[in-house]
Amino acid sequence: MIDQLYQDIILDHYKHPHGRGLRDPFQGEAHHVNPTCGDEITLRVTEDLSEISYDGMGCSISQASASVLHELLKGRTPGEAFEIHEAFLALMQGRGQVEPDEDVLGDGIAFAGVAKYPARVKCALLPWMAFKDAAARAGISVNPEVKA
Amino acid sequence: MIDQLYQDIILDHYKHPHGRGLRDPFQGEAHHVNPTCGDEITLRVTEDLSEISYDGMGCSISQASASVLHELLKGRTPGEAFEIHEAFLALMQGRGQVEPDEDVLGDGIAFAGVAKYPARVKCALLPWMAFKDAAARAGISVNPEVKA
Amino acid sequence: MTLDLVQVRADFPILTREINGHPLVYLDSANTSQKPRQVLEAMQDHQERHNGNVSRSVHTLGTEATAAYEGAREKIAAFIGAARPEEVVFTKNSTEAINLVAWTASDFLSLGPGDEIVVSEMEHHSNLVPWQLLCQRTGATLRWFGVTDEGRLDESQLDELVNERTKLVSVVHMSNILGTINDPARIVARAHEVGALVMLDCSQSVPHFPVNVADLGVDFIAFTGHKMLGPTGIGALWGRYELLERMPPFLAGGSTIETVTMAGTTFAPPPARFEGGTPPITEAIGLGAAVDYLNKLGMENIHRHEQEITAYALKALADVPGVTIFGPGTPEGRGGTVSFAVDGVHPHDVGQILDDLGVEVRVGHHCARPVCTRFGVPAMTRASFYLYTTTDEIDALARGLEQVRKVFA
Amino acid sequence: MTLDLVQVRADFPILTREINGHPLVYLDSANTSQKPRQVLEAMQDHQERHNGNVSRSVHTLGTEATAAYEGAREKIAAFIGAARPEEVVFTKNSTEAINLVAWTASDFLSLGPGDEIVVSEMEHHSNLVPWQLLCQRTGATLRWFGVTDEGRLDESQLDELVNERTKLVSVVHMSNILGTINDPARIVARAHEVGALVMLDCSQSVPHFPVNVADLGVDFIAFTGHKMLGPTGIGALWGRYELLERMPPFLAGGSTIETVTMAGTTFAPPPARFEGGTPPITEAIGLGAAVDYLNKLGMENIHRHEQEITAYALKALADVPGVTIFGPGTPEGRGGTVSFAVDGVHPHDVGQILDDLGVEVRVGHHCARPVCTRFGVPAMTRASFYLYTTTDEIDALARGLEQVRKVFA
Ligand SMILES: Cc1ncc(COP(=O)(O)O)c(C=O)c1O
Ligand SMILES: Cc1ncc(COP(=O)(O)O)c(C=O)c1O
Repeated sequence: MIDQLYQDIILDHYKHPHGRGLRDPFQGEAHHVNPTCGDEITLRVTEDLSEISYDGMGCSISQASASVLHELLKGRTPGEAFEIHEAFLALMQGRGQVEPDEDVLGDGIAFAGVAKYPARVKCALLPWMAFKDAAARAGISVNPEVKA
Repeated sequence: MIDQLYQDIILDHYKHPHGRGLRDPFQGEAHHVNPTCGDEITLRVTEDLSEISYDGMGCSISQASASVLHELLKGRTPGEAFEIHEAFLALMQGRGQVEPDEDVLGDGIAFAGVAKYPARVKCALLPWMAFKDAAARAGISVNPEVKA
Repeated sequence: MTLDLVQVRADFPILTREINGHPLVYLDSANTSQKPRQVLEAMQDHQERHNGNVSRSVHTLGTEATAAYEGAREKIAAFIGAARPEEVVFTKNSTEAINLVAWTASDFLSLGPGDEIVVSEMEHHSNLVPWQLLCQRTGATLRWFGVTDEGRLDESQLDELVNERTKLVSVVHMSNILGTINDPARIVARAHEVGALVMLDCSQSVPHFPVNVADLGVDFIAFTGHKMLGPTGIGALWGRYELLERMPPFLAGGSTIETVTMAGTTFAPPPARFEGGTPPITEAIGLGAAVDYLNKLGMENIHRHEQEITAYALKALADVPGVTIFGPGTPEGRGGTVSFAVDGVHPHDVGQILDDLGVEVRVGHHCARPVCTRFGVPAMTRASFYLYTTTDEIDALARGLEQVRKVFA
Repeated sequence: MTLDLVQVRADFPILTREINGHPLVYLDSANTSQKPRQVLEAMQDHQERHNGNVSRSVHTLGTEATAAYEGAREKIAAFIGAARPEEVVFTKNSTEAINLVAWTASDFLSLGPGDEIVVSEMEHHSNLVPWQLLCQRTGATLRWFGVTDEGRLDESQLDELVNERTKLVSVVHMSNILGTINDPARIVARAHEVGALVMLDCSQSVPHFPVNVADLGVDFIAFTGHKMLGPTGIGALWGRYELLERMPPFLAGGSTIETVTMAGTTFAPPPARFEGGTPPITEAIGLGAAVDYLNKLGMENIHRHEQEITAYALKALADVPGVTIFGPGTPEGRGGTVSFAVDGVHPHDVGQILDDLGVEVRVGHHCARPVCTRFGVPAMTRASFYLYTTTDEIDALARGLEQVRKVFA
C-alpha cells in the first residue's frame, strides 16, 4: 500500500521539483502553513497565470504536489486552471474512491494513493490551497462555487 | 443499621433540643456552614462557659449534636470541655471502631452509629467545630494541640 | 413508540446492584446518569485497540484515534442541530464550557462598567458564579430574572431587564432543581433586538428531550456528557461559528496554535483554538456512543416516557401526607426532576432513610442555593428520572417516604 | 530489580495488535502512553458498580464514588510526595493545570508592567503560550532561558534572567522533544532568593522517574494522566497549600463555593475551590489505579529500564547512516525520548514509512516549535519509550530507518 503513496512520479517530482523558487513580478502571493507538521509554502502567481512560482519546506507529498501544480497550471486560462484545481480536490477528498482522469491531471494522477491516507491529504492540498488564495489576490477566482 | 444512626436519644434531642436560642451576653461567637447540605449554626459562649447558646438549621444529626454539646459542655471548666471535645472528635473520626465512654460523653455515645456514615460525620461535627472557634474567640482554647 | 424498559434496563450493568440489601432505585440522574454497556464497550474498545493521541500523528493509531474523536464531534453536532461540527468545542464539563465564554467575554465583548449581564435566580451555580466573577473583573453589572411562586421564570420585567446595556443573557434551559423547562423564545427575541448574545445552559435539557440550536435561535449552549449516558470528563460548548471565530483562546497550549515563536503565537481556527492540550479523547468517543444510544431510542420517545413518569411521580408524591412539591405541579413545561419537602424532616434525613431502602435521591441545595433561599428552605430533597426509570421505582420512593414519616413521627 | 517485560507487556491489551500486517511497535509514549488492563478494569468496575456524583450526595453510590475519588487524590499526593492530599487539584490535563496558574496569576501575583515571567526555549507550547497570553493581558514581560547546542538548558545568564522583577519561573522538568532532564535546583534557589515562584512542568517526568515535590523545592507542578498509564481527561496541578489558598477560583461553579447568593459568593478552600462542576471522576480513579501499577513496578526500576533502552537506542540510531540525533547523545541527564533527523527525508515521510512497518513514532514540531527553530529544522522525528519498550522494538525502528533510506535513496 505504501508503494501507492510513494509512487515513482511523486518521488521524482520531490527530488527534481519543477519551477521551484520565488520569482518577480507577480500579482498575487499567499503563505500557507500546516500547523501539525510545520510544512510551509509561499506561492506567487501573475494575473494571467503565465508564471507560477513557489518556495517552502515540507514532506515529499507537499513538495511534489507543488511541482505538479506548477506543471499543470502554469500558462493555463483561469477556466482551465479552475477545472484542474477542482479535479485535484475531488481526487484528494475521494477517500480513494475517485478514478483520476490523466488527461486533466497529468502527473497529478499519482496522488490517487494519497487519498487513502487522511493525514496526508492536507500535505497534498497545501500548495493548491495557497494557489487558490494567491489567485484570488491576483483577481482570478478558481473557487468551485463560482462555476455554478 | 439505620437504627444505629437514628437512635432514640438522637431523635429525642432533635425534637426537644436543649438550650437552643441565642442569648446575651457572650464573649465568643462563631457561624459555621456545611456547604454540601446548607446546614448552618451560630454558637455563642461566655468566657467561663457558664453559658452556651446556639441557633441554626440543619438535619437531625447536627441539631441533636448541638443539643448534646450544650448539655455536655455548659458549665464545665475549659480543661473538662476540652477533654469531652476531644473524645467526641475521636468517636466521630473512628469509622465506627471507637468504643465511646458514657462517663465522658453522656448522651454523646448515641453518635457512635454516625461514625459509620462518612457523609454524616460532618453534620455531627458542625456544632463542635463552631464551639471550638467561638471558644477560641472568647479566649478559651480547646484545641487538642494545646494539651501537649 | 414506547420504550421497552426491560430491554433498556438490561443495558445498564449498575441497575442489577443492591444497596443496603435492597434493589438499587436510582433517582439521581439529574446529578449524574448511569451508563449503558454500549458506551462502556466503545470506550473499552478504543483503549484496548486504538489508543493514540489525536491531531498530532501520522501513524495508524493516531489516525484512528483522530477519526474516532472527530467522528464523535460530528455525531454530537448533528444531535443538537449544529450548522457544522466545528461549532462543537469539547470541554471537560458544562462548567468549563460556561467559564470559557465568561473568561473570554471581557475581551470579545469588550465588557466594562455600564455593561450588563443577565442571568436568573434559577441558575445552577455553574451558570451564576462565572458571571459574578466576570462582572467583578470588568466592572459590568449582573442582573437577574426572578422566579415565580410556581417556580417559573418571571419574564414580566423582560424589556427592562434586557436593555441596550445588556451584552449577554445566560439562562438555564431546564432547571436542575425545580424541573422547570424555560422557553427562551421571548428572551432571545428581546436580546437580539438590543444586540445582546444569549447563552443557554442545556445541561439538563440535551439529555432529556430534543434540542435543536437552530430552532432555539441562541448563540451558545453548554452541556455535559455524564448527565446523558456518557462518561465523566467530557462536555461541550456549542457556539455559532462566527462568534467562536471572534473569541480569543482560553485554555491555550498544544493544539490551539497555528504557529509559535518565543515572541508570540497565532491561533488555530475553532474548535482547535479552544481545545488546549490532549483532550478527553476516550470520553468524547464515549459521548459519541451515548448519542448513538439516545438516537436509537429516539429523543421524542425518551421525552414521552419521562413525561409519563413525571406525571405518575407528581401524583404519588402529592398522595404522601406532609410532602410539598417545589416548582410546577403538573408535567406541562417541566421535566422529570422533582424537588420536595417532607414536613418536619430535614432533607439530609429524608435522603439517609431512603438510601437505607436502596432509594438514591439527592439532598442539599443542588448547586442552586438562590432557589432554596427563594423558597425559604436551606435544602430540598430531589428525585430525578431518566429513560430507565420505572413506575415501580416511584412506588418505592413513595413507600420510602412513608418510612421517613414513621421514623420522625 | 529488572522489569519482567513479558509479564508487563501481557498487561497491555493493545500490544497484541497488528499494524499494516506487522506487530505493533509503539514508540510514541511521550505523546500518550498505553494503558494496562488494571487501569481499564478499575474504571470499568467503577462505572458498572459505583457510579455516582461526588461531594454532593449522602446516598451510597455517591459516598462510594466520593471515597474512590478522594482515595485517588491521596494516592497521587503520596506518589509525588505532597505534604497533604489537598495540595493536589484535579484538572483535565497538564494544559489546564498550567492555565489555572497563568489565569489566576494576574490576581494573586498582582502582575503588571515591569514584572517578569521566565520560561525557556525548551517548553512545550502548553507551558509557553499561557504565559505569553498572561504577559499580553497584564503588560508583564516574558523572558526565557536559551538552549545549548547539546540541547541543555542554558543557565549561564541565570542571575540576570531571574531578578528582582521576576514573579514566576516556569520550566519543563523533562523536555518532550529533546529528552533533556533539567535539574531545577539552581533555578529554584535563585528564584526564591528574589522572591519569585517556580512552576515545573512535570508532564514528562512524573511518568518516568521518581518525582518528589518536597525534594525539588518548587511551588507548583503540572502533570497529566494519559502519559502515565492513566486515561485521557485527567491531569493534576500540585501547589503548596499556602499558595493555593491565596489563589482565586478559576473554573468556578458547582463545588467551588462555600455559600452563594445572587449578590455574591464565597469560595471553598483548595482543592474544591478549583474543581468546578462535576470532575473527571472515573478518570481520577483510573489515574489512581495507574499510580498503583507504577508503584508496584517501582519508579526506580522503571527509570533504570528506560535508561537501558535509551542507551541501546542512542547507539542503534547512531549506527544508521544519515541519522542525526537532537539533544543529549548519551543517557546521562536525559530520558527515553529521542528526536532525530534522517538526511534528505522529511519527518513526515519517515513516520509514514515506519508506520507501514508497524513502527509508531511521532513526527512534526511536537508542540515545541521554538526547539525546531533553534535547531534549524521545520520538524523532527521522535521515538519515545516506556516501561513496556523492548530492545527488539528498537531494532525494528533501526530496520525501519534502513527502509526509509531505501525508498528515498
Ligand atoms: C512537556 C509537556 N508539557 C505539557 C504537555 C501537555 O500535556 P497535556 O496534553 O496532557 O495537556 C505535554 C504533552 O503533550 C508535554 O510533553
Ligand atoms: C443546570 C446545570 N447547569 C450546569 C451544571 C454543571 O454541569 P457539570 O457539573 O457537568 O459541569 C449542572 C449539573 O451539575 C446543571 O444541572
